[in-house]
Amino acid sequence: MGRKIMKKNSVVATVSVAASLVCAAPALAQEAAPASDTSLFVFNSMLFLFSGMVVMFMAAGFCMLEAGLVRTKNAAAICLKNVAVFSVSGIMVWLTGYNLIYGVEPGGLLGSFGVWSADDADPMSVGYAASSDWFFQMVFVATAASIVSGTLAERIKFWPFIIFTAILTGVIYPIEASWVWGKGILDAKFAFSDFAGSTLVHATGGWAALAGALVLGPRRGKYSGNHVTPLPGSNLPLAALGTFILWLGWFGFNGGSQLALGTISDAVSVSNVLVNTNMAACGGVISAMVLTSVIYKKTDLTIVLNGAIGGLVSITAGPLTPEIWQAVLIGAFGGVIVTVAVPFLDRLKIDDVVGAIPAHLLCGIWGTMIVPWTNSDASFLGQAAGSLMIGAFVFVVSSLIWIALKYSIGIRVSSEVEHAGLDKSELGLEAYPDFYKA
Amino acid sequence: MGRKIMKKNSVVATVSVAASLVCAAPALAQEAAPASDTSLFVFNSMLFLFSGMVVMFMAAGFCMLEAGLVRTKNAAAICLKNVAVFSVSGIMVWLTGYNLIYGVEPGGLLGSFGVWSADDADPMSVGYAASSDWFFQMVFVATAASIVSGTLAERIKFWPFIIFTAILTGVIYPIEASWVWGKGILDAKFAFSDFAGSTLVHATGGWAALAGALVLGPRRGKYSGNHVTPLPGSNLPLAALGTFILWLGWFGFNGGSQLALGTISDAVSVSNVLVNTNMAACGGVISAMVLTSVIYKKTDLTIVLNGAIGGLVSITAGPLTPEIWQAVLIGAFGGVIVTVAVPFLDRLKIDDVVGAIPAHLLCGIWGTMIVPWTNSDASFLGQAAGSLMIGAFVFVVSSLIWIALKYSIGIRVSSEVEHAGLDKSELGLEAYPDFYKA
Amino acid sequence: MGRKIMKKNSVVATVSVAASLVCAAPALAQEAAPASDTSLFVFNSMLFLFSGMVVMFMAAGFCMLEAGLVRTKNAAAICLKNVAVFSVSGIMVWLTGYNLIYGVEPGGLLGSFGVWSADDADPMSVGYAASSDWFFQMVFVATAASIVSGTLAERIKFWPFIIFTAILTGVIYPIEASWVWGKGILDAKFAFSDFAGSTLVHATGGWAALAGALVLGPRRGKYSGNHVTPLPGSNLPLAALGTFILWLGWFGFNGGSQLALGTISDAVSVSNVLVNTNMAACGGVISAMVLTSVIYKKTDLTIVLNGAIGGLVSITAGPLTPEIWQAVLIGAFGGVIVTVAVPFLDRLKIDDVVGAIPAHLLCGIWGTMIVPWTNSDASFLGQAAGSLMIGAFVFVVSSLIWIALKYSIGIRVSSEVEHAGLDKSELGLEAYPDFYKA
Amino acid sequence: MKFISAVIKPGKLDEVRLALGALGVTGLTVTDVRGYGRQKGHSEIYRGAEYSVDFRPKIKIEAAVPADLADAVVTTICETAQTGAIGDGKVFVFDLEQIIRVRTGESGKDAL
Amino acid sequence: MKFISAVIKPGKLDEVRLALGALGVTGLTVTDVRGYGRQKGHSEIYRGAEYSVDFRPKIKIEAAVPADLADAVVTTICETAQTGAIGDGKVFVFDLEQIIRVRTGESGKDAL
Amino acid sequence: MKFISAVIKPGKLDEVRLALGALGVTGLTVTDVRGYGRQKGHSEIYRGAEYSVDFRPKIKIEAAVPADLADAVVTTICETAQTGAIGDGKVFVFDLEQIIRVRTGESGKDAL
Ligand SMILES: Nc1ncnc2c1ncn2[C@@H]1O[C@H](COP(=O)(O)OP(=O)(O)O)[C@@H](O)[C@H]1O
Ligand SMILES: Nc1ncnc2c1ncn2[C@@H]1O[C@H](COP(=O)(O)OP(=O)(O)O)[C@@H](O)[C@H]1O
Ligand SMILES: Nc1ncnc2c1ncn2[C@@H]1O[C@H](COP(=O)(O)OP(=O)(O)O)[C@@H](O)[C@H]1O
Repeated sequence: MGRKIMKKNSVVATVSVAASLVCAAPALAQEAAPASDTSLFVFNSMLFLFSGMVVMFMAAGFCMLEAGLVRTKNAAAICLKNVAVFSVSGIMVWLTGYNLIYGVEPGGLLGSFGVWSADDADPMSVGYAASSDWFFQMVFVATAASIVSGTLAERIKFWPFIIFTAILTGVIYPIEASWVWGKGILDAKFAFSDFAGSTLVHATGGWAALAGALVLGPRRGKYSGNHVTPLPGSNLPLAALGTFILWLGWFGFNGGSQLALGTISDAVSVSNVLVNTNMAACGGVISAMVLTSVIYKKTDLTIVLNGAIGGLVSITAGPLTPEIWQAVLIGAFGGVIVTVAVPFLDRLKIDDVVGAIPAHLLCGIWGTMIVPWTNSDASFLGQAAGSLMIGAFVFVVSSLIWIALKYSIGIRVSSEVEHAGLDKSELGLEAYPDFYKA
Repeated sequence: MGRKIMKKNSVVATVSVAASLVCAAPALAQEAAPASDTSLFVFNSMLFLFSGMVVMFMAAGFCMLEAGLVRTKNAAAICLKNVAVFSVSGIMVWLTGYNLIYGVEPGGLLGSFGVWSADDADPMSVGYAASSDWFFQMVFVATAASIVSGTLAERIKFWPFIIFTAILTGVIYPIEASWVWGKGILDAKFAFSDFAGSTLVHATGGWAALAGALVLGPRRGKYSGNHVTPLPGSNLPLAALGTFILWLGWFGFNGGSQLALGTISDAVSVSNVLVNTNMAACGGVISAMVLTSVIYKKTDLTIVLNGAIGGLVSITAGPLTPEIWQAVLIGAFGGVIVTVAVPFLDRLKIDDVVGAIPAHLLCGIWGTMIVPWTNSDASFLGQAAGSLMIGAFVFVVSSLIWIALKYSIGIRVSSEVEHAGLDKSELGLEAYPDFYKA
Repeated sequence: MGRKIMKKNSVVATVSVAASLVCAAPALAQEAAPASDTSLFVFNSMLFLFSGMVVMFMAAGFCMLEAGLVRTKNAAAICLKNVAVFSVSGIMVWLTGYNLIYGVEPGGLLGSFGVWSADDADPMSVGYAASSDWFFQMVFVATAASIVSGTLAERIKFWPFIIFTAILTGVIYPIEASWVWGKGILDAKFAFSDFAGSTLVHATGGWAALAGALVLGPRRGKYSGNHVTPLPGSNLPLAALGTFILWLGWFGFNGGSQLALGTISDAVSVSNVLVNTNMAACGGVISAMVLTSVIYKKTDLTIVLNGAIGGLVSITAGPLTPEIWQAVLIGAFGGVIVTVAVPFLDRLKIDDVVGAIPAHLLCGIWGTMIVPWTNSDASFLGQAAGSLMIGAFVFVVSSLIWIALKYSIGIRVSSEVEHAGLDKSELGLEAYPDFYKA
Repeated sequence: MKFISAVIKPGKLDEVRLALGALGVTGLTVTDVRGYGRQKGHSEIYRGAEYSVDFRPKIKIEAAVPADLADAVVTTICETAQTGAIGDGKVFVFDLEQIIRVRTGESGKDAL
Repeated sequence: MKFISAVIKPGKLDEVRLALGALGVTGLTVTDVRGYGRQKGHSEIYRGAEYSVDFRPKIKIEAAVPADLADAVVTTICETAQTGAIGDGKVFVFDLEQIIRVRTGESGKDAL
Repeated sequence: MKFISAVIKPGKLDEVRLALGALGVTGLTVTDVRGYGRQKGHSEIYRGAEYSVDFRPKIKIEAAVPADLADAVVTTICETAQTGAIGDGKVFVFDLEQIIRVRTGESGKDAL
C-alpha cells in the first residue's frame, strides 16, 4: 500500500524520460505557496546540522580506510591520529578558522583573526542558526585535515603531525577557502566555482599531503633502486567499510553545500546533487574495476576503493549541473586517474600509503577543471587560476612548515621505531596484540 | 530542563495506555493548519533523501556482515563484490530499472525501457523532487542485489557475478516491482500488499540467491556424505557491526516507504512504522537467542544476527498496521524460521554462506503472508498469488541466467583457486596479510 | 557557486564575533512568521525520529568499542551481549519502562506499571507523533544498559546478565528517570537539571556497572598482590570506530533532547547543543592525549578514546547553556577524570574492562555538578541532591539484584570457562577462528 | 626411539593424522610453518607494484615413535601426503634420546 | 650438550620460564603449536552443524642446555608444567652436536 | 647429513635466505617463534598499568644439509644474521638420520 499513495498522481511525471533541465524547476516553483519564515529557517538549519553530522562521520570513514591500509604495527597510531585530527580541527576552526574564512573583505585575501561565537541576533535575515552553519563548516575543515594523515602514515611523528594539523586547519585552509567561499579574490576576480570543495577541501588536503610526503620521504623498505616493494594494508574489510562511510558522508558533503533547503528549487537541487554524487562514485568504481582487471588481470580492491573516492572527489566541484551521464563520466575518469596515478607515484618514489594524492589532489584538480563543461557560469581560465593559486599557496606554505618542523623538532621516527611500528613506540601498545603476526 | 519543555502539555496524552488505533490520527489531523505546498514538497523530498542515505548505508552493512561470515581468504573478494554491486545497481537503475518499474501500464506486466532523467516540470502535482524519489528507489534495488553475494560467497567468479547483478538490478527486479509498486498486474488484480518489500526486495533477492546456490553448488569441503563441516566466519565482530548497520538502515527502508511526511497523518505513520520495525527486530533476536540456547545449549551469535535480519524482513511487508505485540510476534517468528532453516538448508546441501535464504527469502514469504492478519486491505489469497508469481518469475529467470552463465563463461572458480581463496587468485592480495592464519 | 547563495546576505551576521547570548534568539524569533501547526508537528516528530535513529546506532558504537577492548576469546560474546541488550531494552521499555517514566504523578516517586501503546488522539496539543517520542526514549534506555556490558565483560554469565538488563531497563532506569523527566520528585522539589542524561542515563549505567563489578570481582589474572597485569584489548581499530560512532550518536542524543524543532528558537538551540557537544568531545580528547603523553611518555589510544566519551558525558547534563570555551573546559576536565581514574580503579582492584565507570559514572557526576556554572536555573544543591538520590537508588538496587543473582543462579563463569574464553564456552564458536592467537 | 618431523601441504593434515592414528601413533604436535624450496612462490600485485611471495604455507607434523615403527610412519606420511606435485614436502628422522610424560613423569615407551 | 623440547599447556609458560631461569637456563625459544594426543579435542556447533576441533593449543619450549643440566631441566619442566590432567604434554631430549652464538660466533657452552 | 636450526632476528630472514641459496641450500622451513635470552624484553603501559613483554619475536630457520656443507651454512648464517647487538640468535646443529622427499620417496642426499 505505502508505495502507492503518491504514485497515483505522479505516474505521468516520473515515467517521463524527456530530459528537462533541472534548472527549469526554480522558475516553476515560484507558483507554489512558500514555506513560512520559520519553516525556511528550520529547513536550512536542519540541512546544515544533518549534513554536518553525516560529514562528521567521514572522520570515522577516513580512520577505517587508513587503519585498513596500514600495516598492523601502525594501525593504532593511525587511529589515534584520526581522532586527534578531528578534535584539533574543531578547536582551530573555533579559534581562528571560521572568521578567517568569512571575515574576509569582498575580493580580499586575508580574513580577520578572532574567536568565533554564535550570533543569532537577526535570525531571519541570515536564514539559519549560526551554530548550524559553523558546525557544517567545521566538519569540512576536518575532512581536509584527514586526508594528510593517510599519506604520511607509518613514519611520521605524532606531535609534529598534530602541530601541522593545527596550522592547516586554523590558518592554511581558512585563508584559501576565504578566497572563494568567503567571497574573496578568487570569487570576485575569477568567478572560480567549487560547489563543495574539489579544490578547496580535497586538493588542499592533497597538496598538504604531497608536501609532507616529499619532505618526509618514503617508508623504509618501500623503494630500493627501481624496485617497489609493496607494504600491503593489513585489514581490507575495514578499508571497505571506511570507503562506504565516506560515500555516505559525501551525500552530506555535497548535498549540504546547496546551503538551503526551504524552497522547491533548493529541494530539487539537493536531490539532484545527491544523485550525481552517487553516480560519479559508481563511475569511479566501475572504471577502476575494469581498468585494474585489464592491466593486472586481477581486480585490486584497494584501487577500486580509491576509485570510489576518486569519483566522489571529481564530482564535488560541480555536482549540481551535470546530467547523469556526465556525472558518470566525470567520476569514471576520476577512477582512471586513480588507477594510473597510484603506480605512477611509486615510480616517482613518492610514498602515499593510502592513495590520497591521486584520489584527493589529482581528482580534485580534474573535478575543478571540468566544471565549465556543465556549468556555463564557470570558465576554464577561472578554474585554472583558482586551482593554481590555491595549489601554489597550500603547497608552498605546507612545504615551509614541514621543513621548519623537520629541522626543528624533527618529523620522522627513527629507523628502529619505524621497524617496530609506531604503535609500540609512540602509543606503548599494539592494535591487535592477540594475533600472531607474520 | 530540556526534557520538560514539551512534556508539560503532553503528559496526559503520553501516559495514556488506552490503545487508540493509529488509524484514528488521520481523521483528527485534518483540523490542524496544513503545511504549505512548499513545506510539503520539502518534507517529502527530505524523507526520500534522508531515508535513501540510510538505506544506502545498508550496503556497508551487508558488506560487513558478509566479510565477517566468510573465511579470511575470501574476505577481500566479498568486499569487492559489495562495492561493485552497489555501483552496478546505480548504473542499471538509471539505464533501465526505474522506467521499467514506473513506466508500466496500470495493471500491466512490462514497463518501458529507457534511460531515466529527472523531470521536475510540475513539482507541485508530484509533491517531491524527482531525483529524491529516484535515489530512494535506487538504493532499494541495491539492497536486493546485496543479498545474493552473501549466499554465493567463497566460490563464485567475480565477473559472471557482476553480469548477473546487472541483469537482476536492471531487468528482473524492476519487472517484478512494477507489478506492485508500478501499479501493474499484482496491484490491480490481486491488491497485493507489500509496504516496503518483504517480497519485492527481500524474497526477490533470496530467490535469485537460491537459484544461484543450486546452479553453483556448495563450497568444497562443506558436505561429505551426510556430514556437514562448518566453515566458520572469520570476523564475527564485523558481522555484528553489519547487522547493526542493517538494523539502522531498515528504519530508512521501512520508514521512507511511507513515501510522504508532510501531514500529521504521515508523520504519525512513519513513527509507527519505525517502532514496529524495531520491535520486530527485537522479537527476532530474542526468539533466535532463546531457541539456539535451548536446542544447542550454546547461544550462536551468527544465528542471533540472522534472527535480527529475519525479524526485520518479516515486518517489512506490513510495518504500519500491526499493534506492537503483533510486530514482536511477527518478528519473533522470523527468528524461529531462521534458527530452524539454517541447519535445514544444510541437510538439503544448499550452501548459503551467510544465511541469506532463511533470512530474506523465507522470512520474506512469511512477512508477506501474515499481512492480512493486521491489514484488512490485504487478503491471504492476494498475498499468496503475489508471492507465487514473483517467486516463480524471479527463480525461473534467475536460474536460466545462472545456467546460461555456467555453460558459457563459467561461474565457479577452479578447485585450486577455491582452496587458495578468491582474494589471492582474483584480487591478487590478501584481506589480512599480516596475520598468521591457522 | 553553491557556497555563495546565502552568504551574500549573511556575511555581516556570521562574521560578528560579539558574543551575543543565545538566549537572545527566542525573543527575536517571535517576529518571524511561525510554522504551521502541521509543520511544527512534523518538525518535532522528525527530530525525535532522526535523533532516535542516530542514538540507536550508538548500540553499534558500544558494541565495537567493547569488542575492540576485550580479548579475542571474548569478542563474540560481547557482541552477542550488545545485540541482546538493545533487543531486551526495546521490549522492556514497551512493557513497563515508558509508563513508569511518564506515568508518575507530578512530584511523585513511582509511575504506573502498564504496557505502552501509541496514542495520537489529540496530536496538536501533544505536538509530535506518540511513537516518535517513544522511539527516542527507548534508545536512551538502551544506551544506559549498554554501559554495563563493557565493565563486566570477559567473566559474566550470559543469562544472568540478560536478567539484570531487563530489570535495569524495565524498572530501575524508568523509576529514576521519572523523578526528573517524568516531572517527579527531583524535578518538583530540587529543580534538578539534566538536559540529556549525564546522571539519568550515564551515571545510572555507571552505578549499575560499578555494583556489578564489585559483586562479580575482577578477571582472573588481572590483579596479583599490588601488581596489575593488563589484559590488552584485541582490536583497537574497532574501538576507535566505536568511539566515532558514539560521538556521532551523541549529536542525536543531546540535540534530540531539545525535544522540539519547529521554532527559530528551538532550531538555534539544537544547533548550539550540537556545537557544544562536539567541542566538549574535542576537549576530552585533547586533555587525555596531552595528559597520557606527559605521564606515561606514550599516548595511549584507549585512554584517548575514553577521553572522547568522558568529554561527551560531561557536557550531556547541560549542552545548551555553556559558551564554547566553557564547553571545551567541561569536556577537557572529563578527559582528565578518565585519564586519572582508569589506573585509580585498578588500584582499588575494581576491574572495569572498557573504562565505563570513569567515563560514564565519574564524568556523569562531574557534568551534572557543573551545570550551575552556566545555567542559573540549576543550583549546586539541587544537582547534588539529584546525583546522590539517583546514585544511591541505582547503586543499592543494582547491588541487591546482582547479589540475588549471584547466590541463586550464579553470575560468574567457572575458571576454566574464563580461561578458554566465553566465546567457545557460551557461544560455541570463536570470534576470529582463522587467526592464530598468541 | 625416533623423532619424525614432516613438512607437508596444509590440506593434507587431516588425512595424515588419521593414517598415523590407524598405525598406532598416539600423539602428534603440529606447527604452522612457511616453506621455501623447489616449489617457487608466486607473485602478487598490490596497487600496481609486483612482489613475489617466496614462502608457501606448510604444516609441520612432529611425532615421537618407537624405533620399530619409524619406517612405517615415514612410508605412511609419504603415501598420504603425496599429491605428486612439487612442494609436497619432506620427512626428517631424528634419533630421540629420551621422552618423558609431564603428567606422570613416565619415560621411554611408556611416555608415548 | 642436550637440546630439550617440551610441549606444555599454554597457561604454564610463565611458571616454567621462571623455574628454568632459576635453574640457570639462560635462553628459551617458544613456539605456538597444536597438539593431538590422549586428550581429545572438543566439539563445537556452528550454525547448527557440529564439528570436532581435534587439536588443542599447546606451547613448545626449546632450550639448549649443558648435558649435566639436562636431567634437572627435564624434572623441573615436569614439575612446574604438571596439572595432573590429561594433556599436560611431553618432554623430548635430543643430542645437540653444536651450538653457535650468531652475534659473536662463539660455540659450545660459551654460546649459551 | 646435518639438520641446522637457527633462531634469528625477524628482519634478517631475506638476507639469510639469499645467502644460503647462493651456497647451494635448496630448501628451508621457517617458523615464527618468540625468544627469551640475554636480550631482555621491554615494558609496555596499557591504560596506566605497566607490564613487561618478556619474549621478543624471532624467526626460526631450519635446513637439512649435506654434512660437508654444514660448517659453511653455519658460518654464512652467522655472518648474514649478525647485527652485533644482543639478541642476534643462535644456530643449533643436529645429526639427521634420514630425510625423505614426500613426492618421490627419494631419501638421503637425493631428497634435498
Ligand atoms: N633442505 C631443506 N631443509 C628443510 N626444509 C626443506 C628443505 N627442502 C625443502 N624443505 C621444505 O619442504 C618443502 C617442500 O620442498 P620443495 O623443494 O618445494 O618440494 P619437493 O619436496 O616436492 O621437492 C619446502 O617448502 C620446505 O618447507
Ligand atoms: N608421540 C608424540 N609425538 C609428539 N608429540 C606428542 C606425542 N604424544 C603427545 N604429544 C604432544 O603432547 C600433548 C599432550 O599429550 P596427551 O597424550 O594429550 O596427554 P598426556 O601427555 O598427558 O598423556 C599432545 O597434545 C601433543 O602435542
Ligand atoms: N639456551 C637456549 N636455547 C634455545 N634458544 C635460545 C637459547 N638461548 C637463546 N636462545 C634464543 O636465541 C635468542 C637470542 O638470544 P639472546 O641471549 O637474547 O642473545 P644473544 O644470542 O645475542 O646472546 C633468544 O631470543 C632465544 O630465542
